Amino acid sequence: QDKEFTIAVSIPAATHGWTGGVVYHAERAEKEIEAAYPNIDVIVSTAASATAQVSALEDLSATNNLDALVILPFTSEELTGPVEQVASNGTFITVVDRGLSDPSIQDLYVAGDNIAVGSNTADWLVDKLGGEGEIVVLRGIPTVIDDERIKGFTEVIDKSNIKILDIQYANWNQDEAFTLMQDYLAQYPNIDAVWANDDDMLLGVLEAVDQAGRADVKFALGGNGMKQVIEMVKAGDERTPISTPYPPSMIASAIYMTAAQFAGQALMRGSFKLDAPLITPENADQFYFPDSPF
Amino acid sequence: MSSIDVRTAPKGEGVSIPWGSLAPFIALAVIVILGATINSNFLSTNNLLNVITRSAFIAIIGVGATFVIATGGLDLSVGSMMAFVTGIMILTMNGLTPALGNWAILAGAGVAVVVGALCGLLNGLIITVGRIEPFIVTLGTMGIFRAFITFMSDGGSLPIDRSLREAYRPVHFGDFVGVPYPVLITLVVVLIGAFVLYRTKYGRRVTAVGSNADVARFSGVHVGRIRTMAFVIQGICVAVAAICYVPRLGAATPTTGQLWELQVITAVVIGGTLLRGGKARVWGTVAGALILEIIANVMVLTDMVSEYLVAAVQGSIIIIAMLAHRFTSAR
Amino acid sequence: MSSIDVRTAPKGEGVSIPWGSLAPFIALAVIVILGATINSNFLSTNNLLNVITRSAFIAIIGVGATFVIATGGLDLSVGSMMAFVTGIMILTMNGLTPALGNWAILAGAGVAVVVGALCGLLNGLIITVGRIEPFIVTLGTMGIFRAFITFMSDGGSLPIDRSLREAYRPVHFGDFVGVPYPVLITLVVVLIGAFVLYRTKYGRRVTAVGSNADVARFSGVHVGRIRTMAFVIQGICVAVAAICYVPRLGAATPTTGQLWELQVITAVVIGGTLLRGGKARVWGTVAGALILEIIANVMVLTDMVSEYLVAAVQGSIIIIAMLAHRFTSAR
Amino acid sequence: MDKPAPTNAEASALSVRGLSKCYGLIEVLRGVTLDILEGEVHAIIGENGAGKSTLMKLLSGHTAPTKGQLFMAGKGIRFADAAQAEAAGIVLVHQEILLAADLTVAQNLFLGRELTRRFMVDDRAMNRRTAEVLAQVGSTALPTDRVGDQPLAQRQLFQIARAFLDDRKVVILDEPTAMLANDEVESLLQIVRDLRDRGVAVLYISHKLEEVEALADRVTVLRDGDMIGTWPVRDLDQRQMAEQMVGRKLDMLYPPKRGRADADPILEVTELVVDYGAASGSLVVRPGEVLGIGGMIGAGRTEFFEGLTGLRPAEAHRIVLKGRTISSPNVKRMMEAGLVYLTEDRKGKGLLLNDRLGPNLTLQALDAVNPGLQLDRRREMHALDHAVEEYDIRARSLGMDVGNLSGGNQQKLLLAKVMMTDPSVVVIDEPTQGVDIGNKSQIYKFIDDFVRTGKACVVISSELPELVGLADRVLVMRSGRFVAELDGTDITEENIVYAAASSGRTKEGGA
Ligand SMILES: Nc1ncnc2c1ncn2[C@@H]1O[C@H](COP(=O)(O)OP(=O)(O)OP(=O)(O)O)[C@@H](O)[C@H]1O
Ligand SMILES: Nc1ncnc2c1ncn2[C@@H]1O[C@H](COP(=O)(O)OP(=O)(O)OP(=O)(O)O)[C@@H](O)[C@H]1O
Ligand SMILES: [Mg+2]
Ligand SMILES: [Mg+2]
Repeated sequence: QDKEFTIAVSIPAATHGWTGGVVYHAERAEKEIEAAYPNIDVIVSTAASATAQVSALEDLSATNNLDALVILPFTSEELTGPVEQVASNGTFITVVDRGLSDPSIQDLYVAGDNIAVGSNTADWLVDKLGGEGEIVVLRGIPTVIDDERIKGFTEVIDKSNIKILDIQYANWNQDEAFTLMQDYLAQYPNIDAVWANDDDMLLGVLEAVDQAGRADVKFALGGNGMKQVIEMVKAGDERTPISTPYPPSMIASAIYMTAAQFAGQALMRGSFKLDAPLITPENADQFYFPDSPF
Repeated sequence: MSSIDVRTAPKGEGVSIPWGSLAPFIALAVIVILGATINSNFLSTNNLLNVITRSAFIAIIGVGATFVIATGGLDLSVGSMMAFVTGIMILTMNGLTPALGNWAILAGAGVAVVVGALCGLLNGLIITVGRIEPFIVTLGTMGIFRAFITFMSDGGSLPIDRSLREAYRPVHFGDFVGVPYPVLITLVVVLIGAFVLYRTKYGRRVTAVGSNADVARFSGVHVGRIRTMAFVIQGICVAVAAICYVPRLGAATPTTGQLWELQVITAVVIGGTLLRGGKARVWGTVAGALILEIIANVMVLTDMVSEYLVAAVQGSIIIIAMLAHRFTSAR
Repeated sequence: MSSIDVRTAPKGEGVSIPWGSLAPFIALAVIVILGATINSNFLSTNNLLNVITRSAFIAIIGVGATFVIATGGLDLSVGSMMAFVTGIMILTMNGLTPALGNWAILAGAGVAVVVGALCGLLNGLIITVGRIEPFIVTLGTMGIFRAFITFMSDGGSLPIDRSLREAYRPVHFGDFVGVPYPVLITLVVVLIGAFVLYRTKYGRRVTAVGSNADVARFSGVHVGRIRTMAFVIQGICVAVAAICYVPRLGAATPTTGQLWELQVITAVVIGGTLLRGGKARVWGTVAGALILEIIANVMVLTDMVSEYLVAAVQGSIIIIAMLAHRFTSAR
Repeated sequence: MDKPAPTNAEASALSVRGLSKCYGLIEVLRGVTLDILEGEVHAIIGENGAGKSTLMKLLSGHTAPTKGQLFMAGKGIRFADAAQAEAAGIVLVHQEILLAADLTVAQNLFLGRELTRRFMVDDRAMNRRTAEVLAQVGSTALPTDRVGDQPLAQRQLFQIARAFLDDRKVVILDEPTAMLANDEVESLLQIVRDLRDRGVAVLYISHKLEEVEALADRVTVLRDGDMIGTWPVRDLDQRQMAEQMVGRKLDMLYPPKRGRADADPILEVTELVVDYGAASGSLVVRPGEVLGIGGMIGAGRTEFFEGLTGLRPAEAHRIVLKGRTISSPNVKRMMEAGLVYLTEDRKGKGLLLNDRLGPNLTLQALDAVNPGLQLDRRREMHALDHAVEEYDIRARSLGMDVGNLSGGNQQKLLLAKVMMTDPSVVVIDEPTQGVDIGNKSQIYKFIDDFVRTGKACVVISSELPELVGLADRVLVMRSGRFVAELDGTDITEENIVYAAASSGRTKEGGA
């Protein structure tokens, strides 16, 4: 095994909790793999926007002989062409989370299911509220991920008698979620439940609800399986009894699976879709990583 | 220069009403009235208290920004600096809790003020000693502070020790005879700021430097020192805002304080301080901060605009407010 | 002012080397050399072409920004404007494809230029007619344009018709005797920009207005018109950048062009244009854009710093570059 | 002498009927009626704040009149802005320097009417033409020099050159010689005479009455916004002009000299090098004397003394001030030791034009006026009242912006400001630029009183009579070096000019 292999990992920069988790897991995987296989070099590169990610791809492929690329694309359309470009040099392509517009480019696909994150939460909520009530929703930043979660959620809710009072952006930001929730509470005298489509925002929401001392808010749910929220689930919190996993560690899994190609192990191809089962007090332990920043 | 004076200052004899400096308060009143008409919940005590408390951060940082802008400077790093200071403060508190118990909060606050002042000093020294545009320097330090907080929090969140939360919570959520503490703290900061700006020699020199740095220099004013000091004051204000902010969410994250710099500068300019320096309106800054926060609040309370267009409406309102401002004060 | 001038211009006899205006190019050379030492791949043709092609966008928008800044203005809306123009252009192209086929690209490009010019006109008119700080106005329109693109793309993404992709691709990925088209377009834009700034009456007046608006007014220069025109030029440059940009990513999203305004202003200032106006360095702006892009490139190529700290290193390098700049040109 | 010249609206280049101007409620010009004839030099004189500059701004479209009408060639006209007036052939050379500092001389001169060739600005032609007019007005600058790098006096010449660039019908010069030294004044006067001979009407404002006497055909006197009258110049001598201006009899212009001072020096400067050698020299100043500094523009006088007071990079072998040795000059340190410098650039470096009188007055002496950290409003008001009285500063209201004061009153405020620091040695650069004759004698008297208390004053002046009339001793500077010291009866205009201009030892061709 004298041959050297280079695996490039292109991910979004740590701009909020979840992407922070992605960076964390990617860097950890890099260290572990490089320690385990001295002949494999992993290069992790973050980008703050789709444009920057395309630039990073160009840089990585122009200056390295890439054997594999693991990419968590910012958006589908914008990254499809550039990834295709990389693939045309014979590079093994692993796509994580967001699919490309043209799935034939990828060799391996590891993804969470954003629609399921929305719809599973909605199903649970419809069930618990008995099919009626009034709820408010906080969404992230205008991207496809956010779109899909909201879509999955609203499609289910629309089939019930539950009324969505309001949906506004809070930019996946705790602080803005806090502010937005304060305003929701001021405007709507009765709110049965809140859904923030990300646990980072949920923390802000909880703070606002606590401050207002509003007992009408029976459920406040998030998503993504953030450490602090899973702790609440484990502790059997009444208001936040569940979460949905969308583990940033999927990047690490993808890197391991890709590295396996070069470590002489079984060839892995195809799609691996992570489910978004509800995290409940019973199964919470398996989603809990105390060392992770997320 | 002189031609502008001619147009903007046709002062009469005796006491004329300073429309120019009243404008932000008039704008504030108009927006409050509009808010009340659009949504009846707007004037509820609860909502008003929320909004005023929320505007505390921008107002406090804005007081510092008023100093910086009055000297002709600009600080784009305040948002990141605030996150950075918050991070350091939380690390300190968490580290000291075992030894000091609740006193760790005080220690942390002290450290925050020192770190804030040092961050401001860094900005100020690079700008004055290196003679580089404040825009570029603080854009650079903005990236630096932001990177540090991301690093400290590992890209995730940096929560404050659970045991401190209860003791610290009142600093944000508590009140004194009905007035929330952040509002009281803002008041104190603004009063001190106004005193320093309008009643001390330093304040006099601040506006002199911003008005014409050469004249100030020829009058024996240490221009560099005054400018640097303004950045230090800005840093201290950021630290005070951070101290009020931590108990609100109990954590620092890489998104803490993001884009606050733009809000702060907007508040200061809406308040009547000139971006090119030489004029400082501390109370106007407070009005500006309130205006921004109320606009955002009313946007959420009314259900009229698509969530996609909220930013457009906010942007328009700010421009319209400034236009109204201009045309009323140009009378 | 003059005290600084005296210090920076102790001219000797005969032809002195204009260190001040060479500084950005020297900085560029230093950074290229550093890049080459850090990573041997840096100097590969492929990588260099990529980097240069990429810097085209900031450079093209930067040419417009040089005009605006030289008149003493500032445009924070360029990033959002670029997204907005991209959105309109894609909608137009997609709409016209059934009727026009590949000619829809040309039609879309034409519409983009018109829309860009109108966006610039809007900024310029509000600023000059309303006499409001450019900072505030363009901050407002930044929100407005951003909201529009979010609205147009329904918060998701707005891709260009697949059938146009192939025909349009070369505008970004093609080359002419080895020189990528975006680089050629940049060259054309910069040449036109330099010609207008340095060789026409209008350009002369641009710097005059930025240097002293009153003097310009007394000399019969229509200050408002010159300023507004600068914003229109900025808008057109944004449109040209958008035309080159669309084939690169094939879609407009609400995050397209985010924070480009800061990069553009940084490039302009690094290039030697004064933020207070009165001086314009178009070629310097190009050097500035290259410097920024190369720093980012080198950061990707080297694996030395933690991903969290990339922003800090970039910020530091920019500040250090400006400092070096200052101290070499202060000799 | 009491019969105003007959007015003749037909032959006049520009006529004014009942012109008034109000700023807010204050009328600064009341019903001025005037005819300016083709081919005459028409002087306008009046005290500081009489409204001369305001009148000129009305004539040249810089501001609009509140009441009244302008006529050119018998037709009523109205200018929307200065550019329109220029298009009609009326150009104003401002009292203040109005040039874009970042542009070159040629770019400034041609701003707004650039020459073009095939859509391109024709820099070659503009530079050539600029070089011609610069030579004409006696400026040594190059067309490609950046204006911001040039000394004030040069900038004044550029402004004048700008007015002479094209053919004009009416040229208005508002105190063009306030900053100029003899040679330049001479060439300027010659140009004005040439213009007159070509049929141009010249309006000439000056506080230097000997210039008025030597140059003007007719003279109009303004007092406090009212027009007093117009006379042929031969009907009035300088004294009568001055009396018409102030409306009362005048005292002696210069106080009697104090004689030679022998006391130990109050200030001793040894081998001061400013700006890495641009100006250098040694000097001593004795208590009780007025030391005059002569030289042509650009001789480096301003530079030397700015260096001495720490306003420019400078190094000295030794500076001893009142027995205290000062190693490296620094504004604050010098000020505390008792040496202050009053700038010639009143607008750029002297006063905050957008601020009120009080803050301007106390800016330099903040520490003295306010012993604590806090501002002492009462003492500030007190100081202002005192200064207004002592320096006879005429402000319409104490709350007005300094930028709206007339030029002469600004100068007096600046003097008051510098004196607030209670200096022992004061360096005054061009002490009376823009100051009317009545105020001039006040300032001279003030300087005299000041040095008689055992303090000393250094006066840098380009106005030779001022040096001769005021100084006990004169140092002459040329190319950044002191080249002559004159004493007692040797202080004559001729000797100063000779020392300032001659490059060798021969004394032929004296001015
Ligand atoms: N923009 C303004 N606003 C208010 N008052 C003004 C303004 N401009 C001038 N004045 C006042 O008008 C009066 C006349 O000023 P003006 O400048 O015409 O005097 P002047 O005769 O030129 O004096 P000087 O010889 O000192 O230059 C002064 O009292 C001045 O304070
Ligand atoms: N092109 C230039 N660039 C930089 N500095 C210049 C230039 N031209 C002149 N100077 C500076 O100005 C100085 C002379 O101006 P200064 O004001 O000191 O002379 P002055 O004797 O006071 O004359 P005045 O006050 O009558 O103008 C020169 O010694 C020089 O240093
Ligand atoms: Mg005047
Ligand atoms: Mg001088």
